[in-house]
Amino acid sequence: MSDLIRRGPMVLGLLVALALPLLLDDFWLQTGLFAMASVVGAIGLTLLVGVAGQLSLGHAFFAALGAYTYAWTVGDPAGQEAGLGLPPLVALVLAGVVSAVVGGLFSPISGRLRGIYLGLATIGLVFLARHLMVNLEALTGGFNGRTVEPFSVPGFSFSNAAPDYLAVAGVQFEGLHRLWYLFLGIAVLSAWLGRNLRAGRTGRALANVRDSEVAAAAMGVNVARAKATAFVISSAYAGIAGALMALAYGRIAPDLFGIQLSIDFLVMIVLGGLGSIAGATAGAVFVVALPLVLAQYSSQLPFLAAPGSGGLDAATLARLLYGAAIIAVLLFLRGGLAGAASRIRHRRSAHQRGTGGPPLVPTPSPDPSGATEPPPSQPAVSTRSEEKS
Amino acid sequence: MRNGTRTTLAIAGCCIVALAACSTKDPNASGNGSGGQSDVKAGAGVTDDAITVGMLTDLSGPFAAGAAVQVAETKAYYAQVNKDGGVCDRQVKVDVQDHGYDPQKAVTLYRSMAPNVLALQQVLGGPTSAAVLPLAQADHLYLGGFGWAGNSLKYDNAQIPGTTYSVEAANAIDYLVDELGVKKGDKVGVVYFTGDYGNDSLAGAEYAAEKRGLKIVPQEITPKDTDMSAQASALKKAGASAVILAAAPPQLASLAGVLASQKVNVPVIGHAPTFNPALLDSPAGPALLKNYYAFTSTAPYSSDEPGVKKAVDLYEAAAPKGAKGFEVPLAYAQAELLTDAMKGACEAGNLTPEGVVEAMRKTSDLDLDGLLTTSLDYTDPSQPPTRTVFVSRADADTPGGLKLGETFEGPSGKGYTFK
Amino acid sequence: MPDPLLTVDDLAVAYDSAVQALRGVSLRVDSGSVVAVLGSNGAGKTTLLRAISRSLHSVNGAVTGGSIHFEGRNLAQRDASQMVRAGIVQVPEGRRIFRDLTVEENLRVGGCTVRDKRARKEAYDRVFDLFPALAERRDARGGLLSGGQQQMLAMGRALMASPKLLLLDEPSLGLAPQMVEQIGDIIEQIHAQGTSVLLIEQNAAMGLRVADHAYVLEVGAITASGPSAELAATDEIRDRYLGVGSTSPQRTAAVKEPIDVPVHLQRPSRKAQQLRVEDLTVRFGGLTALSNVSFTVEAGTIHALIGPNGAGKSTCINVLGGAYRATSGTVHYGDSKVTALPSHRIAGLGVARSFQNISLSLEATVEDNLLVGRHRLMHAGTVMQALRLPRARKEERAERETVHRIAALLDIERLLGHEVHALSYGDRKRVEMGRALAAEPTLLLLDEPVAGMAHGESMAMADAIRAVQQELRLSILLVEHDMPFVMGLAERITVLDFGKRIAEGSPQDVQQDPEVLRAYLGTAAA
Amino acid sequence: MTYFLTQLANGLSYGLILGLIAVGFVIVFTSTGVLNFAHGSVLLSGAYLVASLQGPIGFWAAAAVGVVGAAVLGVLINALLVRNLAEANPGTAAILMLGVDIVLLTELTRRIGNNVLSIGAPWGADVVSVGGITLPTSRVVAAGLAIVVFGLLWFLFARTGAGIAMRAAAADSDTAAMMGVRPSRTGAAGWALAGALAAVAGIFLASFPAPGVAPTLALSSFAAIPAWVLGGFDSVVGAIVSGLIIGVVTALAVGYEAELHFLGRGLGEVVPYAVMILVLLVRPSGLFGRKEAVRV
Repeated sequence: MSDLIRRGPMVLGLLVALALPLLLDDFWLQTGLFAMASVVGAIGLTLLVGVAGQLSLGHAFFAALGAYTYAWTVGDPAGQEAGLGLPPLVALVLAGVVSAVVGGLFSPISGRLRGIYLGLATIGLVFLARHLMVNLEALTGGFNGRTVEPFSVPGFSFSNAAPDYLAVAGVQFEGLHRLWYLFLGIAVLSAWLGRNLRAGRTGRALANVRDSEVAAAAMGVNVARAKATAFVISSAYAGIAGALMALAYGRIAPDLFGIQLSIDFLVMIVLGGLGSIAGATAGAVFVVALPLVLAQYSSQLPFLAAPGSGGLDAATLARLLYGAAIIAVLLFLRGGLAGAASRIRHRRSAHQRGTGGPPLVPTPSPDPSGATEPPPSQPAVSTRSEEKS
Repeated sequence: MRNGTRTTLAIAGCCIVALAACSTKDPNASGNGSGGQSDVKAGAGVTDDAITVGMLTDLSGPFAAGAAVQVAETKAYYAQVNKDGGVCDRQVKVDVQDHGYDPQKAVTLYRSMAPNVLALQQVLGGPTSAAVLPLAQADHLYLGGFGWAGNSLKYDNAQIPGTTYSVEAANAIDYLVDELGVKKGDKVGVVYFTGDYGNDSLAGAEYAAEKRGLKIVPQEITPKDTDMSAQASALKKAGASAVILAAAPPQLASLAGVLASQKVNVPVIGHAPTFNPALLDSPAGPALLKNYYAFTSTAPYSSDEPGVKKAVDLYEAAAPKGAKGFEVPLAYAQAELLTDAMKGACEAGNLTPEGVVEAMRKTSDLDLDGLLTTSLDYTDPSQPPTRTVFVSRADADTPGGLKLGETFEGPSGKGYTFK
Repeated sequence: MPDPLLTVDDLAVAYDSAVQALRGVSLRVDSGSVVAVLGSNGAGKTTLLRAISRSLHSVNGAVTGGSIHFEGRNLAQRDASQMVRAGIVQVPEGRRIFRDLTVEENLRVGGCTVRDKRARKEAYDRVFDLFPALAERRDARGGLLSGGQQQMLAMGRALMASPKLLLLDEPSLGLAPQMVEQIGDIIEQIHAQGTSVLLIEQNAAMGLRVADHAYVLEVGAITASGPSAELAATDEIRDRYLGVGSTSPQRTAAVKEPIDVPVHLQRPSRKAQQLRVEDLTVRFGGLTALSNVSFTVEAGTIHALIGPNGAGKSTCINVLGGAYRATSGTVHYGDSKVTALPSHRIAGLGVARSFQNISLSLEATVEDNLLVGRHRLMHAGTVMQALRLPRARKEERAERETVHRIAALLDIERLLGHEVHALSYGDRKRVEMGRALAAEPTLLLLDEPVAGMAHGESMAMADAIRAVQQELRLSILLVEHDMPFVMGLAERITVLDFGKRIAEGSPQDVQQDPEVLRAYLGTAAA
Repeated sequence: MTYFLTQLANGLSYGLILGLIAVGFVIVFTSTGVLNFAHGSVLLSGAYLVASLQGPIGFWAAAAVGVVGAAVLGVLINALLVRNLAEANPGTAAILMLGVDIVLLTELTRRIGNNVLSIGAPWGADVVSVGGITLPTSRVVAAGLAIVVFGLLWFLFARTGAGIAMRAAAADSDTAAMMGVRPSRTGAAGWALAGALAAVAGIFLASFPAPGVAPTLALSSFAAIPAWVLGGFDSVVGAIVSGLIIGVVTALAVGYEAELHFLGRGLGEVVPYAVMILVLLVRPSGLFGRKEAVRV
């Protein structure tokens, strides 16, 4: 019974998501596509950052890899840019696989670095990606980017260009509607896989590595391999997300996969609550939809100035509100959106905490193997020079 | 576990119900939306008494200020048109949306606008217009105001206000050789933004340089590079006898200033987005006055031509304190172009998005009273409507900072071929 | 009767609003006295000091009841910096000097609340007078000092603020005997200069030597108190710190009590093997933590490693588990050379361990933490789990049942669904032990398994460990300070002091070894 | 050779300015554990204040107001927002700063518009020529001032009680608090210093050869991130040295772009990050970094 209550919102959400295309116009459908593509990427990142504790700002790199892999695989071999002309379904899978493989290749580096060092080192990947995207013109179309063939499975097309007609309950199902269901399917699958992984042997090992590498190793977890696994999984998610974004855009260019995308992904998972699949989903929808909704509706407010008049105009207000919303969530919601939701559910147990990371008790020592004896790196070998020059 | 099964069953049930409501027969396969009561066929964004055109622009991102000028001018233009009776007996409404230079927002907002507008007056920005152009083409929707990048010539629904950056740059090389005494074998620096704008300019310059026997020294930069010392030094070392700058005002100020400080006294050539009159008050001002040449498709703010006068008068009445720049004649020219296409569609009795595109592509001889260099021919989508450009010099006493010199078309500008 | 300088009334402290660390603690420090609080690891000594110095919040703790008065004023609502200004300064456990700052700069930080230039000058003079060694090295970086000098620096730093009450947290930790003596002398000197001292010690000998009055803190509550001389004379102290005395029955393995703890664990397929530690030396930079230590744990026996704090016990366990590298010497488990393997490969040999500072995943449930112990024995691959293939689900179900049996064995079954951060210290210790057992080891390394448990609890734990050991024929190597526990459980004991082995033998032998008595209770007690 | 020396001088002077920004990152990180993504907009705020006030009150007064204003802005961000986070950890703090950055940058973009505001510095577009090497006077002044500022920082951190207390709090805030150091004060001091340094850097980044104050100025803080990481997160010296390294490497990569063409165009953009990743591979905690940074 409690199981039903727990799953209730999820099932309800799913039913709503299934029914929405019958009601929404193209604006909302397109917003939904971007949101669902981001959901997939955010789940991958929360598995890496939230569960395995490896900060990455390189998610845009893997998304770009997936997007271009998809475009290249389905691309017309005779077209302007190189292409293989393979079926889109193959391309979608390949987008995940190629990103995963590259993520695996990067893992010797990611295994060496920790925390913010890893996060900022992965920024380098984004700039590297940009350099490659601009310079490998034959594959990427350079700065202009390349078009993305629409998705289709034999006998059914997901684009407006296809002639076959389909309507549900009187609503004509065009390209966006069809893509909606494709994206929804992939997003739900991603969430399901993510939950399974997090709850299973691998997820427990990753969380243990995050909390203490020493303890995890002592339990027989191969720490280097666990970290690599996390990177591979998250890269695969990013690759698929990239392919979905490519489909949602219809055309990809280097500018779409800049550092801003990486940062957006990070905002999504932190706002949602680190390590939570539902939180990542909520965060992705928040980050993608809020600016669009604000931009769409702020222009109807009466007190605003016309653009160009120098006063506060609607567009500026929308952006200010978006920034303020991020700040507000972090100031007032412990554990992000997921933390807030879980508190609402457990309101009766007053001491329920969010998903925030509490320090060790009673003494906060990062080294569990012995605080009363010196850890290995202590005396006389400080590598840091004094802070005076 | 049992519960999971039940959930699955429930979902499956819903799917079946949904499928039962499915139909694959198109009820209005032959009809085409609502026709007006008049003999003119009306499409998206058209009612009996109003036409809606869209502007998808950047009001909160890096180009917000210039975009706002264009919005103000465009609105003023249509207010005037409406006062004079409108287009096709309908009032023109402008739906302005802000994408903040974010392609994702641009695509989404495009989706919301496309079903409700007859045409898109503007989609501002390189990455944003690149994302929207293919979608608009698929929807057969007219699109203007995306700048002058050559790769827009791939789209038959896109109307370019003048020629391309590449032709401007090719003409600039011709001008350097023919008018400014640059000799065969000399080197010309091209400092350019990565992207559709800069790379298009570079392509034109490289083409012309090969034709005219010059050598190009390319220097790639990004909008966040505002210190051009290293580039200037490199150009000085290479011995460049002129520089083409396909970038923005900050880069122009820096480059011109550093070149002058290093006693490199060579012509600096820019496109419309390169220049901003405020630069003339900066430390780089004297250098600009001496060496800056603007090669643009639309006339500078100060032009005496009647079209430009009208644009400026309208703007100064609407925004007396607004910034003066190339955006004013540009926005006016774009509005004229679209209005002309809409009128053409009206006359053809097909006031639909497709009709507007068709009418635009039938335009073979349009003169905008000096807003653009020559009369315009849009019948061949793969070619720009003209290859002649305005050449202006920086001038401190002129409103908008640029004084019109002449119109120019050189052999390379004429011969430049688009890939 | 002198004025009370500090009074603590019925103090209760909890961490994370869940874990009760202190309850009903009352004590007083009179003006011009030295008071010692004795207790073992996890008893709540540091918590008590942090409550007094108002520095609990940085470790997520909070006072949940009772009051603290200093010079008659209630300390609630004050912050740490105000306490320094009011005259209470703490010398934190483990010295915590600023390693990258010079000696002089360290002292300057200590005196940062002193505005008056002349007062600061006087404080410098006083500190350099007390610690001439510091004056010699005033421009050396703190990190380059020896352990004893660092302790002096930590005390000197605190004295810079000229406190009325000095809080000392285990000043003898990890110091050589002469140095402990010297620190004791210095405390007496400080006292003589008019500063009251509240001293926290595990080293009862040291604590009782310098204090006028002492309290014994056990699992968050005061269990004994009195003038030092009286306390020192009671058997209770001897009992608690050496396991010698009348209150503890000799419950060695020889006494076969009927064991009522059911064991349903699968017996590991492999058998326990001999663990041989040969000439093990570990150095950290210039500091030698272990030097040429050798001992052997025979297959299927319980072996204990004891010694004062800082003797190198945890270092030894950490080398055996692969967390630290040996500088020289070897460790063999059966035929495998442990010192050549990475940690997770050592685990693969059937070696499991617990940690001194609990290292569980705090946000995960107890069940999930225990399941981590099964990691090595599970086979489901990443893809198989992601897709929830039948085999992965079946394995998961089976392992959850196993984990339930282990939890039942340690009496934590009711906690399985709780998240670890809501558990008490003792329960966390049990969970950690359970995680190690879940790995079905043939050799179990336990680092302070009963720290923070009350006497009765630790005896129950001893029973559980013994039951498991006999049923599964494990070898167990344990490090523990709770002497009754060790003496009742271990078959053989190795005693370390300052990184060297000073004694080895049966519990009875070790208890009577003069070297051991000296190490624990100081020269006087031997 | 002259060319090389010119580029080198260019790189060094630019590197010193990067150092000013990177030191700000270090100080904010060590004093409050925050990855300050809003550093760029604080820098822009300072420069904007200078540019908009130099007309009415003169450059030097405006510069003083700008530096103090940026410092105050930093202190306010810390006091009003960072210290009130629902859950204080480096991850949420970093994202909070992203939110702050969006708000500040949007408002500044609105105010500045498409103008390029002149900073109005007395050195204008002058240049200094020594032995064939030409360097803008502003850069020479910047280099000189940066060295003076670094000297003052050394004095602050090595000789004054407040500076030593800040170092102590950075190394171990818990123990420092036990010694009476107020974390709220060291945090505020850190943010104030970082803001002031950013404003100084902003003034020079907006001086000739750069055109003036434009919204893109905020992006210049991104260029200092590789320098910060390269030096190690918690080392002021590291930030200064790596600022120089990144400055020189970037200047050379751009200056010799023609010769390095086989590596692709736009090399100046990637080279700092490439250097950063290579160094991190060899030294995972940067050149001067001590401890590994906290995890999110």
